[in-house]
Amino acid sequence: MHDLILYIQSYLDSDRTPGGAGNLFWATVYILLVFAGLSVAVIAMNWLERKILAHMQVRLGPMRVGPHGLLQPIADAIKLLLKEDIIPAEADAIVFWVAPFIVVLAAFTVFVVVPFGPTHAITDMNIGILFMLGVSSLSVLGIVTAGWASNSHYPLIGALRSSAQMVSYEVAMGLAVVSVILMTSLNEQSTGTLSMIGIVQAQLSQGEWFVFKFFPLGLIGFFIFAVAMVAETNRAPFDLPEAESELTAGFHTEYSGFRWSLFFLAEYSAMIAVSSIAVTLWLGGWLRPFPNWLNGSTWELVFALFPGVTFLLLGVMCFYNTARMPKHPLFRIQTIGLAGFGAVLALIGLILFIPEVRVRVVDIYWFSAKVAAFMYMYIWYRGTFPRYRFDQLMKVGWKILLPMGLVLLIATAVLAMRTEVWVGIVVPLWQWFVGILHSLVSSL
Amino acid sequence: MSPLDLETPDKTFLDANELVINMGPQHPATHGVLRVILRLDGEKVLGLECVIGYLHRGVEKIAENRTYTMFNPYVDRMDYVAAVSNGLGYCEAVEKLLSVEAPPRAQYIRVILTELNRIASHQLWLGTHALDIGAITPLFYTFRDREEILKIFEKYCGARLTTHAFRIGGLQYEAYEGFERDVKNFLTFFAPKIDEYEELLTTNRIWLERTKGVGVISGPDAIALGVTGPVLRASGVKWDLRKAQPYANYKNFDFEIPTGQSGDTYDRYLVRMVEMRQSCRIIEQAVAGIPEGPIMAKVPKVMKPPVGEVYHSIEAPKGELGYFIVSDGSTQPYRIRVRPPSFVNLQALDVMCRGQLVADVIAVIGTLDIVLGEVDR
Amino acid sequence: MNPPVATPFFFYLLAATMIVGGILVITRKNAVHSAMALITTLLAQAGIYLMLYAPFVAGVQIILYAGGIMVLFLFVIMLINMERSVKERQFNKQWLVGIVAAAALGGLFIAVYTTTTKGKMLFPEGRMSFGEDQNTQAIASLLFDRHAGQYMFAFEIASLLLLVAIIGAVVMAKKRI
Amino acid sequence: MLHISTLHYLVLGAALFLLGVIGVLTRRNVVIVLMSIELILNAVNLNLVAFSRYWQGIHGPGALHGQVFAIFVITDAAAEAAVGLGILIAFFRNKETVNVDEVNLLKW
Repeated sequence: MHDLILYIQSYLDSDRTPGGAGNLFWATVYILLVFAGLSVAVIAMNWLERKILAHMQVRLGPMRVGPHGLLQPIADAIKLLLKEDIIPAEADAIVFWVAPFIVVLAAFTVFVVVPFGPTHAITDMNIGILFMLGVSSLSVLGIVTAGWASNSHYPLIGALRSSAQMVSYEVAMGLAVVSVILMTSLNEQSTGTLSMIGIVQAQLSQGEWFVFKFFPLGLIGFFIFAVAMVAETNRAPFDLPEAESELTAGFHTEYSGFRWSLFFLAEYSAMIAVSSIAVTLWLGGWLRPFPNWLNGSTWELVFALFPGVTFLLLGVMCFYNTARMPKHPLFRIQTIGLAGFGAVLALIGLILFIPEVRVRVVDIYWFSAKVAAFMYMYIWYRGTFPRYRFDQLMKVGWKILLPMGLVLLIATAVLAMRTEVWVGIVVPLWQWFVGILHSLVSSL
Repeated sequence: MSPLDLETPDKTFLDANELVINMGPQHPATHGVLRVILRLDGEKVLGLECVIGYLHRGVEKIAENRTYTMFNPYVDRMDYVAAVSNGLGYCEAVEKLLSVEAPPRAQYIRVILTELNRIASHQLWLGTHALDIGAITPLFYTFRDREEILKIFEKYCGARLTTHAFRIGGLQYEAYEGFERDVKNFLTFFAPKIDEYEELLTTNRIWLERTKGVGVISGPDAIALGVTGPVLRASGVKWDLRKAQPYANYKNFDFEIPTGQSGDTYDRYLVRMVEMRQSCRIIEQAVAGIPEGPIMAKVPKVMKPPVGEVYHSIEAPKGELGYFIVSDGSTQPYRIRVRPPSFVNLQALDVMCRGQLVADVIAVIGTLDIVLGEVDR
Repeated sequence: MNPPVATPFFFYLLAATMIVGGILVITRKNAVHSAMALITTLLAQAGIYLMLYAPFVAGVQIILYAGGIMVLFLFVIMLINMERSVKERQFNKQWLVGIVAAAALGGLFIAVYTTTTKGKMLFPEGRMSFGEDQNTQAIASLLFDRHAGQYMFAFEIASLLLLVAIIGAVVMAKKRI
Repeated sequence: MLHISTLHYLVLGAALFLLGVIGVLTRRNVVIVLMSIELILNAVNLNLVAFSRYWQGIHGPGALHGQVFAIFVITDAAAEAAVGLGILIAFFRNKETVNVDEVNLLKW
């Protein structure tokens, strides 16, 4: 027993990822953990999307299944699993059967290299970011084959639209990513890296997140990626493949039950995957905010307390809403359930205050918090924007994002090659410009 | 316009045949049971044909077997989102035939209710139109605010949708206690809400790209096709029956007729938004000036209009709503013919959609603001 | 330095996937099925590249072959109507000759690979394992480095080739330019 | 056999190459012929990478010429696929068939 604890301890304190250490057992454990975490995240995301969207639209969203509809995603999952799995008579059965699995596999496999912390990744590949982009682009195959195998007009159009969209936005996405890879090469050996962990460590050693690097170049790159990733995951306002008012449900019109839920699962985990790329590349991955401004051991402690505080606050929110529940006997079970849920959350919060736990989860916490911010943005976009038309979507991709990406890439390359240009010319010019702007504003 | 030739499709890109797609009658974006046969080259619309009649109930034929009073509730079922306007048109047409006029107090209450109904109809249009273009949030905002209007209707006559609010010769019900206060409250409540809608859409880049230059119809074309209402006005033709041929007591009120220039979907959107504000203005003036007095003119219990025919049209939210009534002197009309605005406006769909993309067809159907109950009658 | 992970097992697994996929590619009636089989083969081959400590090539294989070229294939298959060709004869008249020729080629391969010169195998195994840590950087310096980059010119020519291919493909496929 | 030598990879490459050759020589469907060509190119790539590994054993870890060549071959394959499929579409447009046997006109 003691040996077992020591064994676990040795891996918790290891400074390498299980894949890097070549340990199959721990790699498997990590894979299962990531898979479980991802499934929970998708379920939570399902509930959150409905609730947040509902509150944006002056309605309540799910309220019936469980307190505040907390069990709604589970009820939906059960419903979908129990539904009849229909394969249309004219469909190509094998391809129809395989297509959802391709999409799910592509969406889940990318998490092999996502760095939740310096050691909290399944493995650290030398080609991390290339692998992520490549594997996530494989989901196009699943979508195309799903649309084709359905043997019906609307899914086929939806699939062609979807794949055209994903292929074209991948280009802009790639350019933005390459500009970051150039930024990683600003060290003594001037060797960049494609490794996801390496990219975050480059931000750590350079002392700034790449979104602020060569301001505003990093920000532009981030912007390009942030637009392209929404298009890449087929979400509003680029949700043409699923444009309900035009194509009913796009490429998965003919799918039902379990197979349909696989597409759903893949869509959400793809959203999380591209958000993790954005977080890793521009927002410093697992690094906490304000490392330069709020430094020192006191601030370290304050920021390390964040995970616990977050969960405690969630628990308090649950308790507050327990108090607000109707006092009718019919609501008793729900009230108790909500209180219990709050107690669990608060307990998790308390556990996260223990120093041994704290130091090991704080990386994961910051990473997840940044990804969660992106998830909120996705929902927000959906509540705000109308949908682009297909030709406009292509125009945005090819005529705006792509040229922007090319210019950005060249500018970043020049600055990365000749750092003295940046320090000697651009920074003073920028300061001069800001000074003039400042004096203009103050004179008004 | 020649009918679509579906037998010999042309060769198009990659020598693929033209795609003939059946949109509807069960389609989320056709606002009911409209069926549109689209002839596509890829995503480009080469032509389309509307197939209507899925909601045909023979309203005009029914009229021939009902007395004038009995037919009144039927007109509410045509444009069911603007039932009050339908009733106003019918009542005024019969009044014209009978040569009676509703008393002033009735006229004022009629105008208030009709204009409230115009706002409600435009709200429904805005919500569904935005939903078709992919913005889901405005739908809920407009429905929240439309609810306030429906509450006033419910308080006034007990019904929310098919109100049957007016009677031939005036009104059946006196305005309830606090009617004026409710309407005033609504006006103060609603003014900032229009800004809220506009904030979401008017300057939204994607909204502009989706609506500007989409479904353009020129003024002469619109006139040639008989298009009326906001669709006509957005093409730059300043034609509103409330001003052009004032009915009820619209000449007493001060309001403006908004017009657009380009006749595209965006202009139609703007025109309708301004119309909502102008309706608020009319209601404000009307509420301030409701006179005291009777609400019903002297109308015989058994109506036997003199032999003759009459055409009366009003400016319904969707355009010119006309009733052509032929009387043979009996208690039942010999023939009633309704000129529904949606039906005539729907003709313009083909002209507006040619050369556009499939997604624009959705936007154009939305911007025409058709109600299939009225198209099919 | 990564210890090799179950190398023979994974090699045979991936090799079997590749061979089965390859056989399916050339035997399926439906081109989409062939394409799916080819994708499987390509992905398995990316795995083989990883076993050969060539992660960058593996990444390029996934992103370009499986994610790019095969999507192009699927697109074209969907654009052109294949229903007729599925019902037709799948192999041409000289299939026997083709197989004989291929068998002859195979014989040549066997002859070469079994050749031993002075008792040694043709390709003696180096039996060294190198880390993949610097693989991408090493390829980059071969391609771009000012001093060691001997393939810089070839790289530029390749980009020109791609440009020509883009223009060519557009000219071919588009009816009206 | 516990150790996987260069020869293993070469044999695998040869098998793939043969499959590709059989596909090119026997199939009628142009799309599948093009896919068989991809198989051939992949077999070549496999050999190149395997040789690169072998070469590294002799000349040290920096000798990645085989892998660089593999990348060039992949680039070439992309160009070939684009042009090949373009020709295929042009051919299909004129003859309404995808059979190689029927590519029997010099001009249309």
